[in-house]
Amino acid sequence: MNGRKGMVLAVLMAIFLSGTFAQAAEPIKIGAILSVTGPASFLGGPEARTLEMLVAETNKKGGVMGRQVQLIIKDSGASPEKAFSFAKQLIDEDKVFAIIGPSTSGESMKIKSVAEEGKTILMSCAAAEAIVNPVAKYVFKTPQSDKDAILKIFQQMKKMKITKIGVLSSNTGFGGAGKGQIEKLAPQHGITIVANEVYDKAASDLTAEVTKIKAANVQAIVNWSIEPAQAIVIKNARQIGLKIPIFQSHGFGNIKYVEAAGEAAEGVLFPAGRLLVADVLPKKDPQRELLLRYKKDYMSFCSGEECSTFGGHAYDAYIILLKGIETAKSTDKEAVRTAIENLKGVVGTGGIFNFSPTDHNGLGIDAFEMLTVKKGKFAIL
Amino acid sequence: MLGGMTAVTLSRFVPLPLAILAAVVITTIVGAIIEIVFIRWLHKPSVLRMVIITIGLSILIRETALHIWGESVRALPYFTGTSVSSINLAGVYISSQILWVVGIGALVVAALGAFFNLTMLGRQMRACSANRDAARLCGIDAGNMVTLSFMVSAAIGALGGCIICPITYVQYDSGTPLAIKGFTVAILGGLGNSTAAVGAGMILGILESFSIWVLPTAYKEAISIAILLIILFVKPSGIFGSAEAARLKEF
Amino acid sequence: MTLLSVRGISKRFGGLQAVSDLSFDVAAGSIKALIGPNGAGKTTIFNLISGFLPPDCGEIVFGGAEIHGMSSCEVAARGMVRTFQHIRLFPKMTVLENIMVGRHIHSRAGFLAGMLNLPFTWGEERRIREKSFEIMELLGIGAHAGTEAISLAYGQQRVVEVGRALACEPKLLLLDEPAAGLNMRETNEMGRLISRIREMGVTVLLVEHDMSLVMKISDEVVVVSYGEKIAEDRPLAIQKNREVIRVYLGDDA
Amino acid sequence: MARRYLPVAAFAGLIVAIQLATFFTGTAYHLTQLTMTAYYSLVTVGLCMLIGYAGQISLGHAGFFAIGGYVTAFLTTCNLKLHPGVLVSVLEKSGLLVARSDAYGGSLLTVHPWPACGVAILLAVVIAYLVGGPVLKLKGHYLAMATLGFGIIVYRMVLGTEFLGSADGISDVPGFPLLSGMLITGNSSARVSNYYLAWGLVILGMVLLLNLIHSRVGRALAAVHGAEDAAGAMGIPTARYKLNTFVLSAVFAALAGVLLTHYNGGIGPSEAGVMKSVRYVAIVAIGGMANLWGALSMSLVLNYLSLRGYFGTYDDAVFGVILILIMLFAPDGLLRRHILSDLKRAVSRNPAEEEAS
Repeated sequence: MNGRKGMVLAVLMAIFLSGTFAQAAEPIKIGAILSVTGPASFLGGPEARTLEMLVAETNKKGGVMGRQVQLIIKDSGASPEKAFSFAKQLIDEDKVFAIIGPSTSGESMKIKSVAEEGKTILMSCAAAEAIVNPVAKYVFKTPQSDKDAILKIFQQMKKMKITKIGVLSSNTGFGGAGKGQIEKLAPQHGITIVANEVYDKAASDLTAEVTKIKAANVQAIVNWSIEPAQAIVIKNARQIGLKIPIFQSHGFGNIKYVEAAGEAAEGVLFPAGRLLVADVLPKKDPQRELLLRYKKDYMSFCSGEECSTFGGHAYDAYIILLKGIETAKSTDKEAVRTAIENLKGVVGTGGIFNFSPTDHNGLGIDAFEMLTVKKGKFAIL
Repeated sequence: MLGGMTAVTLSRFVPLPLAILAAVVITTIVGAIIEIVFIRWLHKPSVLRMVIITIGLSILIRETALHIWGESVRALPYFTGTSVSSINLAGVYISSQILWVVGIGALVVAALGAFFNLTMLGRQMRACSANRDAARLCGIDAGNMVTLSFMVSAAIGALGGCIICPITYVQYDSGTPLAIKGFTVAILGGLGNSTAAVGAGMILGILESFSIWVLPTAYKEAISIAILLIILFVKPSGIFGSAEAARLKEF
Repeated sequence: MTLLSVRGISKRFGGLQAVSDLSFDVAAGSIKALIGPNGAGKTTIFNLISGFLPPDCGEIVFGGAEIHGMSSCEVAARGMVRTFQHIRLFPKMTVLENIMVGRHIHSRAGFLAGMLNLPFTWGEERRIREKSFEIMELLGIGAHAGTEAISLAYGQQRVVEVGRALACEPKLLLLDEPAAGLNMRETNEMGRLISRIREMGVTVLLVEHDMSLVMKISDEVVVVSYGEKIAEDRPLAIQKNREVIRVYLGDDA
Repeated sequence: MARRYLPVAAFAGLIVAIQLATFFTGTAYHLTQLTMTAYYSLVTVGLCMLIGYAGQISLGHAGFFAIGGYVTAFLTTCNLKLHPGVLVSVLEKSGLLVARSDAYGGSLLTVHPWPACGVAILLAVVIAYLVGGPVLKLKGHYLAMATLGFGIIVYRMVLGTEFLGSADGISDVPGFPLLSGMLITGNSSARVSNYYLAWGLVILGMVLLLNLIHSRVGRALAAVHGAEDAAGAMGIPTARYKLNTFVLSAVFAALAGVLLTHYNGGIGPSEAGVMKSVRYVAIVAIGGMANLWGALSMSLVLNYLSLRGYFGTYDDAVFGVILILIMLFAPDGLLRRHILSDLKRAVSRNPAEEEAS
């Protein structure tokens, strides 16, 4: 009996020891839970490719603190139950240093508590405010907040003297969160919502919806979605002869939607990070250099594919992590977490990040620039 | 979906009409290959088996498309005019592409009708659907007929994908909802009746569009399914079909 | 005493009048045969009586209660059980299991009792099994208890089907062409079996083509042609009935 | 009797062996996915009962899973403090509500998981009866499409309903307290107990279903499956039996939905998706349609591999391919009953051939 116990102990010791010995040479493991396939693949696809690109770059340069980075990408297909399973797996089994992702708010919300329990840094690439509010110790997010985007739109509306608006949103987390924030913030800015429509994220024709809005006699339309439907909204609106300004969310930041909407996209207004207009940014803009580099690198890495803001979220998540490691000068999860929480002035694709213990997003309204579409290209208003 | 995607890819290299034609041909061939590889050699497969195989195939095609074309959304240019130009018909604004869709749809229905009623091949195909064994006794190769029907439906599907995708765009997973809607319409009109199917399609479209005035828009897609269920419960032969015809197709 | 009374039932399929205004009675304890040329509507009549099809009009009274419009299982629960012209044994089940299914209406364990394996079901199962073996012994198929039913010879499959129906302990047994596909010896055995069933107190109504069998065992015969009754009498009288002869042999006879 | 329960005992032994193996190799983290697998297996065996034994296909069982999961998730996270009223105070006095605080210090008043679970199952039963009645009258591809349609409607409803979280689903679902002070939760500390609990439930479910199959009802179902008209002629109420089996399998699915939602701490619309339903059917098909043990073992293997991400971005494709291959080459399933005899025959033939050559 004693002998057997001893043997088990010895085996366990061996496992433990081999673990610690290997530590020095072992790579830093970073997990990523992204919806590369499934309904949110337009987010997860660019994110995964961006991370692969960045990790290859880091490793070519000799890694971080002398250690290589090992990226473990898990495709969740936007299913929360898989995200849950993968988060557990990455934390308990792979013992990753941090997790980047998930791509969608629903998944992020579900593994928020898993990251907390596992004391592992989670850098969410999803936008919902609820991910960092209430603040969870280990959970950060890189996309700009809906709230700031809406405030930016309202500032613009004030300039254009718009007070009556119609709101369209898709039935996704993104759409729902945006709609909620608009409803909450509009009265504070003297704006009335006279029409409010929710449509299916897979909708292929929204003529009925825009007709309803037209009937409500509004001064502008605000559409909040990240799906292809946002191109359909503007097309259908123009087709029924609606000529009022159309505001889109920062989710419009993909040139493909402009291409898809064709001529109808001309003059659409939307707040977005500066990635989309990197080449026309003033020379002294602090983000310009990084943005141009990301654009170029991504295009060469993905054989000609344009980068999108979504990939940018993963880009930011990764560089913030590395910055955290460099600042903390260690790969101790706790130390890095504290370091990230106190990072200031990190230049990313989404803006300049200033974290604090009460702000795990680090971006403000100045992360947005009001953009429009001119001749099929994004331009600063 | 396959048709639309192929057309989009090809339209980069060749002019639009040629690209669409090529896409239809390619999809037709794919349809034939699928039938020959997966269906033809099965000996008297049960309906359940066929249904499950078809579902498996649709998943497979979708996933293959994902890995070929990626997740991004594509669209063909408008055949005439642009996305904002529209034609004013008595105060109603209609995109020119809609007219293309309606026009080509009518043409296809007319062509199908002519095919089934006027050509020998069409009549043979109808004979097979009514009674496979009897048709075989009359010297009709039922296997070839099934392949042919797969090809025809694949071709029409591809053509539909091409003409609709300037409006709705096409993505790797845009096929499945359309398939279900298509099945609903086919049941509604009575299986094997293309003219009634068009009528049923219009009814369904109108019901769906009007539903958003009563129900939240997000439920719009559920409406067509609910209609499908109700039709199945109440009158499985379809609103335009006769009970006798349905009994012939009992499996 | 009349066990089954059919009063003026009709059934129309589209343009075809399959059964029109048909009436006859079956006396308790008798064997009655229903005959007629091919396509006369005999199986349709069986389907109407046994609840597989609802009649368009008319009444069917069984054991004093109106049963037209009831489903086949309700009719069976009242003690009228049928067999099929084309043998419908349960595939992938042994002879014993097939016959045990026949005990369904005489047992009561439901979904919950079955899942929980409640003690009362044990005794019930045992009784079902005993009764089934009893019936198999009676029919002389006890040796095949563990054989898959549909792997038996055709004649034995017929016996199993009759056994399955007997397991229901019916008051009235409807046999749809019990001798179809059987050879001479098997047909004779089937005849003896039917007579024995009657001796057990079960009333029998059968559809049959084999005239010698019908004439040998039945007490009374009903002849139908094109869905109408043209004669109802004792076998000997039927054999001499001009109308019947005309229907069977054509106008020349 | 012994023959019926011997595999159950063997399976229970396997479950214990797996746990011990993970314990001694220090790989207890496998238990998380295995626990999730257990709940999915519950759906699978219920569906196997319906497809294999009652002969009715359902392509909408993820709908029932989602009904269970969403109802319990909604009831146990909806903060009733924000909606005070007579009903709420009555419920509170009757002890059906529970006051708790969430992970970030906010205080909540929600429905207790037990009554929530009860409501979820009850709702699933009611919906199954309402849907099953007319649906099960259909046959062949009509039945397949109707059940598929039901699944899509549920999917669309949860996706389009704001209080169910739309595309985000519902998060922060609390653990499910059992009588013994055990908690159904995904926390690593409760990993082993949850593993045994989940598989214990599966084994219980298997025993119930095996009993049913070998009972009078099971025999009647087999009869209905084999020759429906003859079964009716034997006095078996075929429609009611099919409906009851449908409801039974819906209860299995809903219960799995409830418990997995508490385990995961949330649920999203993907659980209601068509792919999920197809996946359950695929597993039953590989398992051999009318083979509970086949369905269970295939569910164990495939769900586990899928949840661990072995199939990568080919996850859905894998199940699609499996479905096609099974239906093409082995419509009776891989694990059909005579596989052993097939193997024996193959083995006994081989030496003979070798000798001959």
